[in-house]
Amino acid sequence: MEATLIEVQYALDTFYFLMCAVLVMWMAAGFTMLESGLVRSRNTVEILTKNVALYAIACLMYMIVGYNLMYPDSGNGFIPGLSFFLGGDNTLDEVLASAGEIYYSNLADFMFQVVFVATAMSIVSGAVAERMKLWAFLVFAVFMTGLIYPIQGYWSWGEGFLDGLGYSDYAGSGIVHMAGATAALAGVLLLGPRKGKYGPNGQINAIPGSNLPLATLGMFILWMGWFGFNGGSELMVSNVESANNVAKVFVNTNLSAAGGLVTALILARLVFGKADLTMALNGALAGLVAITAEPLTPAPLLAAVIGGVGGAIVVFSIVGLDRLKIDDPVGAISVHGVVGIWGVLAVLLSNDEATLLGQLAGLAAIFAFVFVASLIVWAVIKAAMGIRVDEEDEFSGLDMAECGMEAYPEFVSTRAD
Amino acid sequence: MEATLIEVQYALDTFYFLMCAVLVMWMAAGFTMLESGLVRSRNTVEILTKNVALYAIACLMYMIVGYNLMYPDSGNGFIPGLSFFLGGDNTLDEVLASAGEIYYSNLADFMFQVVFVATAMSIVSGAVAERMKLWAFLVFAVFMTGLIYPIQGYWSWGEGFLDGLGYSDYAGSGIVHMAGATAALAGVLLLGPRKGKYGPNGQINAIPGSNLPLATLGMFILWMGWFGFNGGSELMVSNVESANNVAKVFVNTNLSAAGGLVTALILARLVFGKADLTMALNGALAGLVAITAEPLTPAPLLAAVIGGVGGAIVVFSIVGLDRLKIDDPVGAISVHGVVGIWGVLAVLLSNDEATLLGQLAGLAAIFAFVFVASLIVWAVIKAAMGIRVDEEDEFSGLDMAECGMEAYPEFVSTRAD
Amino acid sequence: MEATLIEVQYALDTFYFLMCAVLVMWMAAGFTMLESGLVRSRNTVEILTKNVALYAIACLMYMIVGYNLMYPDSGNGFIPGLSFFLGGDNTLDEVLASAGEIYYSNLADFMFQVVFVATAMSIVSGAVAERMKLWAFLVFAVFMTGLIYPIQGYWSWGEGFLDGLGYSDYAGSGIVHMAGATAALAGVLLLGPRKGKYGPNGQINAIPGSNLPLATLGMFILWMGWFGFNGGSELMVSNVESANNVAKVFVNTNLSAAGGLVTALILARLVFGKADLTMALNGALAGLVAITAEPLTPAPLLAAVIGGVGGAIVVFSIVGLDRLKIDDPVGAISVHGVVGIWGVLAVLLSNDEATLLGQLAGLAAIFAFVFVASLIVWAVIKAAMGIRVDEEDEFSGLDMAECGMEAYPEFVSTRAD
Amino acid sequence: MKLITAIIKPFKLDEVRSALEQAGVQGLTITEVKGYGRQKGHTELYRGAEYKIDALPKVRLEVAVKDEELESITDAILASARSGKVGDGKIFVTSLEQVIRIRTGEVDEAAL
Amino acid sequence: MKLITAIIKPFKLDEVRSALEQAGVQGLTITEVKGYGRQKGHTELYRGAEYKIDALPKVRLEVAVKDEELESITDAILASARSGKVGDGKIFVTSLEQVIRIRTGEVDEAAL
Amino acid sequence: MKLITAIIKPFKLDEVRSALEQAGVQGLTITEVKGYGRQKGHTELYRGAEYKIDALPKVRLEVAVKDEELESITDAILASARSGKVGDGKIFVTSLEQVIRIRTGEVDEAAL
Ligand SMILES: Nc1ncnc2c1ncn2[C@@H]1O[C@H](COP(=O)(O)OP(=O)(O)O)[C@@H](O)[C@H]1O
Ligand SMILES: Nc1ncnc2c1ncn2[C@@H]1O[C@H](COP(=O)(O)OP(=O)(O)O)[C@@H](O)[C@H]1O
Ligand SMILES: Nc1ncnc2c1ncn2[C@@H]1O[C@H](COP(=O)(O)OP(=O)(O)O)[C@@H](O)[C@H]1O
Repeated sequence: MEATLIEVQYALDTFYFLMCAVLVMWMAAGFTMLESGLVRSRNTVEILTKNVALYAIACLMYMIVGYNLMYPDSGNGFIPGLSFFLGGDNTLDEVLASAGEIYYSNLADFMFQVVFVATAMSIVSGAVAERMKLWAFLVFAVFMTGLIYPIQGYWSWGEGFLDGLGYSDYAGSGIVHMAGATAALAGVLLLGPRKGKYGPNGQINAIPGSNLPLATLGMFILWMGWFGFNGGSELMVSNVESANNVAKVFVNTNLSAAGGLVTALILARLVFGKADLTMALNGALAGLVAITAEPLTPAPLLAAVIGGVGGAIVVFSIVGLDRLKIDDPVGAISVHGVVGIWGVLAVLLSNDEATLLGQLAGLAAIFAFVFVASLIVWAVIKAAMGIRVDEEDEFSGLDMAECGMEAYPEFVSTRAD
Repeated sequence: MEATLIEVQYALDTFYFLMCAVLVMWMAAGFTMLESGLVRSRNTVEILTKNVALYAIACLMYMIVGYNLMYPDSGNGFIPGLSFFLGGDNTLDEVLASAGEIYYSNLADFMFQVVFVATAMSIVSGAVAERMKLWAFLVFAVFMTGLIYPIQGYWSWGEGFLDGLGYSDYAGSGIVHMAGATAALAGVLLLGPRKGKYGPNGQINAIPGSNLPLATLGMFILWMGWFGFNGGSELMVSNVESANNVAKVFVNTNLSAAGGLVTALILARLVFGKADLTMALNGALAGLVAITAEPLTPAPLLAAVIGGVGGAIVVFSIVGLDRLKIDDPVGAISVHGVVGIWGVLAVLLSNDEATLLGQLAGLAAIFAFVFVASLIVWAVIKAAMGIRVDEEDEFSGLDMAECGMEAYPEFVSTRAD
Repeated sequence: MEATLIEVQYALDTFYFLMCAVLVMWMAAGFTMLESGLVRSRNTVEILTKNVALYAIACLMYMIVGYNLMYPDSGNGFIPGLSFFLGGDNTLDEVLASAGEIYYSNLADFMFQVVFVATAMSIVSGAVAERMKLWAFLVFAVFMTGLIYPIQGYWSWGEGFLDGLGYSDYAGSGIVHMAGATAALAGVLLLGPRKGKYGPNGQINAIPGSNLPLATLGMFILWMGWFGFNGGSELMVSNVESANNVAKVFVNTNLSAAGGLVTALILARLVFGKADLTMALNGALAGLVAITAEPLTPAPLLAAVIGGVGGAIVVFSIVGLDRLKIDDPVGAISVHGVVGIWGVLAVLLSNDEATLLGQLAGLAAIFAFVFVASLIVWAVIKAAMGIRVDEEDEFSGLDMAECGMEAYPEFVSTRAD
Repeated sequence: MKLITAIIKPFKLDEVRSALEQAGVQGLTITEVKGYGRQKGHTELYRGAEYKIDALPKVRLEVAVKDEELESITDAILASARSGKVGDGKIFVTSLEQVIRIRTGEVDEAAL
Repeated sequence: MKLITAIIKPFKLDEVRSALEQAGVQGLTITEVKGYGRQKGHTELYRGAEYKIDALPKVRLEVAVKDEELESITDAILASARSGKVGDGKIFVTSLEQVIRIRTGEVDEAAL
Repeated sequence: MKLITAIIKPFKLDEVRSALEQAGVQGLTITEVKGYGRQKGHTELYRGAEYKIDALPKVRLEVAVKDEELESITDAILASARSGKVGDGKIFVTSLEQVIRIRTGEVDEAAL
């Protein structure tokens, strides 16, 4: 009977893991809707294609090599050992003999991890929207999801050197979000801004998103999926302590997003004079990113504050990056990168085990590696096939050029800009 | 080992609670999509902003004070004791010592409850759409989610006087839905109808919704989320009886919605001559509201009938409110208010423990309090900052006036109405 | 205490079933979004109406008679016994006495099964889009969900003769998907192609879908829901073996979809010269259908390959059906029918217990019965009330003719085609 | 015959249509257009960046009329389309050489 | 030169275009418009409330032609745009003083 | 007075507008149209089936001008709208008999 109880625990934790994985998988739809709502209609099919394809590529590449790189059998802390494909699952005997060490299915773990990779990659697609070649992006996705993300993930979560340095990042403000934003930044720097975004005399021109209900839906999907993202990162639910922890993570995740949204909305109202919906959406996402590095230890009120700070940061960061002529159509670098850094540092507010040094080491190592590795990959792709569509295609839209179809063929008007 | 078993039960119930909470949270997206599909495109950004902000405000206010008001440590049955912020969670020892009394995480309970508040508030936003000032609405949201909703909620679910009177309302046809609709009604009465909705000679002009696929998506999201709304209200799943109950609640919720949809669709076809999709959507929601007060005791067939009656009511109620010049762009008062009353009364059809008196007492108390309290708050806001946008802004759309952007900047045509 | 443990297992399996049911229910929204994105805007309200109504009808009919037909108390293997409405649930005593035989709630089983019926029916609605009369379709839905689907379902899953012949179809590539596609095919053959789809000299004219973000959202919803569809079909999660199995099913389902998407995208690029988003979406769905008959036994890599083959098949099938002038606006017959056959045969690649003969017998029996029965029902409906809208309504759109409203009244332009 | 082309504010369309009907006009064609003129657009901020909405939505009306009706009809438009605020629009009159009703082949005044 | 402006039913556009091509027309410009006329709209119910759809979708064609081609081209339009039902539309002809091809600066008939 | 109707490529609109402003034009009306002409559309595949996108998006500009300004303004359009590639569009000039400013009732040149 004790064996049966262990089995039930194993089953509950596995099931919990799978439900969380479904929620995180759903975030792929969230990014897709968010991004397709924030770009112009003439580039919508392309960004849809990019998003569905990157999710699929992430799943395949992580199965082929990424997962094994991130959680390797061997490795020196910096460079993981290489192996391919997924192994078998735990046998009943192994589970019973493990004295609680083995408490969920390996494949459930893979399922949960694989949707994280896709998340990191989704971040990139928004930042390079409306001007990057589709296939160049997809080639980058192969390297990002198969190599770059897993290697730096190994450092923290695969018992690599950052884990040793005490870098603390519960669900990946740095490992997932800042990593994705860093790869995006490298791409954007090589790619340049969209035509017409920055005027000759330093003007910053607005390029309004074409479908704000879709963008809002995307935000809600992401918020919903984030319960799986953070909640699943507790990795266990089957006893009182872990169940309480998961509940706390849910509550804090929710409140941090709420704090971020309200702060960004009010701030935008004060600074810009109007209630900027897109800033509110980014504020909520900023709240989610901010709490991701430590959704467990803060009191709920502190969680709301951490999110609120994230929401404030994102408003200024979006405006600031524009000043630097770093063109990021959906604000991905601000939301996931700049706020991701804040999230990693905010761990220090409530988690006594984290150290400033550890957090800074983590940020530095992840940023440096992902930035350099991405830059190299982007540069090689640029040399080999080009990363930017030609001017005319950018003007008439990537949809026709890359996909041969329009997103809304019946009701998109010609635009003069 | 017995302790472990208790822990597993606690974990299962907590996890179940959290999954249901995620589903209810998702309803916020459902309301958002439903409402943004049923308003004109020129008011779409504003309603999106309202919806995302009210959800965030509801979460913050309920954390700050609402939850404690609704489930207070003290109180006289009418007025709950006041306290702030959330307490700690159950310790393992408490759980083990409680002999099954404590069987889920407090924070999971908060998480589940907080999404209910947001639901109640979402109902309001649809009814006042297309003419109310954004910030006036958000100020009301603060009071509704922090005070009005929690106080009346305390009466029934926090062991207040309605609980004592035997008022029976499983998941809140009255406590959540009618309460929300009542606050909406008070607002609509002060606000007046949209310009052009009612003609000088008593004509009732149609103002078609701008995006029916979004409205339909919203309905599906709400239907999906309702499984959490009703299913989670059993509060337990970890033994045979409660598991069976949850399953029954799922089945009945689903069938009631189906009954409502089919009835409203056929009725609209008979009365109006065409298959009115928006009535079918409202019919499904009516079915969901109708079964919410008692999704457990009816046989499945009866559940379908209860929903069907709800679907019929909603068609007549929408037409009837229009005759009374009560302008409710999305039908929220009919769906949640009028059908909410039906739902509370329908408890009597299958639940022997409910009494007509108890049900009427509940309806009267909730309606009276929420109506008066809301009217006061709306009136104060009206006096202080105004609740209605000026004529020109209403004509050209709230989106530009309040948010400075358009929902579909590239393809909305000028409209002559 | 042993009893308590049995109760917890029962509760966990029931809860798992219900969560999977919610995911499958969500697929109804997925089909709705997919189809409404792939038709022209003038037929969008009608397809929305069809989809919401068919889901409701499926739920009601399956409750009234379908479930009892599919899992009858009596029957000769071909014709099930007839009975109505749902029975009671398992008592605690029955559960405890069953020695593990009874391990989940009957109503949870109904809930899970009922959403499958709706899936089968959803497949039909896409194929007959843009020209079939709304009410004729809904009448067909009554027969399909109340009789045709349950009877053939009984053969395999209700311990009928196909079960005896060793037909192996884990979650219903044949029983659900091919069955739905077969009913669709019968309808399409009687209905004929849309006006203007095929030119006089054999041209095949493209009729672009009006809203590709919605179609993409639909695909993501379906992908998400499919975890419930396949994952729930294990029917149990509460021990190590079944938990591992569910995890494997999740992983394989995900990878097969990924394989299908990438293959279809690359193939479309090679064959058509552009990255056809709609083919990528169909490819993902093809991957999902392909793995549905056996998501458990393949290794993950094989699952990706099975999906990839599905993705390749769907591209050629869509083009091929067009050559045969079988007009299927959303590709439902290809995705669910042609790839459904592949899925049933692909079982042989990894499941040693399946036999070619058994698989072929299943395909033949299901196809023959569903095709003939559907053809008869369609023909009777055609004779009684007509199945096709008249030319003028088809030209000006079914929305006005059937529903009296437009999907996007403010921004749909007149189209000259 | 004359072709009257009027640019008006969208929200005046219903009034203008009634006025035209009363003036005996049996048919007209409208187009959604954007206008630049003395009425200036407005500047908004989107994510902190400025954008000018300077082309304002207008409705363009085309009415073919008999010569003798010209004045009464332009008067009807003037009276009904005027709000008195800048941006009310213009009326343009050009000469129409020929009108044909497609359905019947009738020409000129009979075709109006 | 003449400017032919034709209002036709949208679903006739393809036919009219072919007819014009056959008649030697090398270029034309189309606009989506709404028309009021003898062909009446219809009334629908939305959530129980009435709304009239009275402006019907039409397509407006502009073709600049040489004087001598005028008749053959209006004939081509007449033949191809006619369905015989009310609402088929009108053809308006005005005089064109000058045409310039922007690309080359060619003027008048050379610019057509 | 003259009515200049120009069909131009959409992406040239901003340039043309500036040029017109510089040439002293105070108002203009634009319409989104589609054009057929020497510039051919392109054929795409959608789900393996062909579709021709042959009507190309263009912008139609209407400017009413004084007779003496005609040339300077058409020149301004010519200079600013030209990309040199096929499809740059046309300028059509017709005679304008009357102009009325709705707001004030001013007529003709005063109304421009
Ligand atoms: N010269 C012109 N040519 C063509 N259209 C014009 C001209 N001037 C004005 N319009 C149209 O008339 C509209 C109103 O003109 P505007 O100058 O803003 O106000 P008002 O007519 O009250 O002086 C403009 O938006 C434009 O569409
Ligand atoms: N006097 C007019 N001026 C401008 N457009 C007109 C006029 N009369 C009719 N039209 C246009 O022609 C279309 C068809 O006219 P209608 O009277 O309905 O039918 P028919 O041309 O067959 O008599 C109308 O919808 C409108 O767009
Ligand atoms: N005869 C015509 N009548 C009306 N519009 C025309 C005519 N010819 C050309 N156009 C318009 O001018 C646009 C450009 O013409 P096109 O022949 O493609 O190039 P170009 O003007 O450079 O020779 C067309 O798309 C169409 O809108």
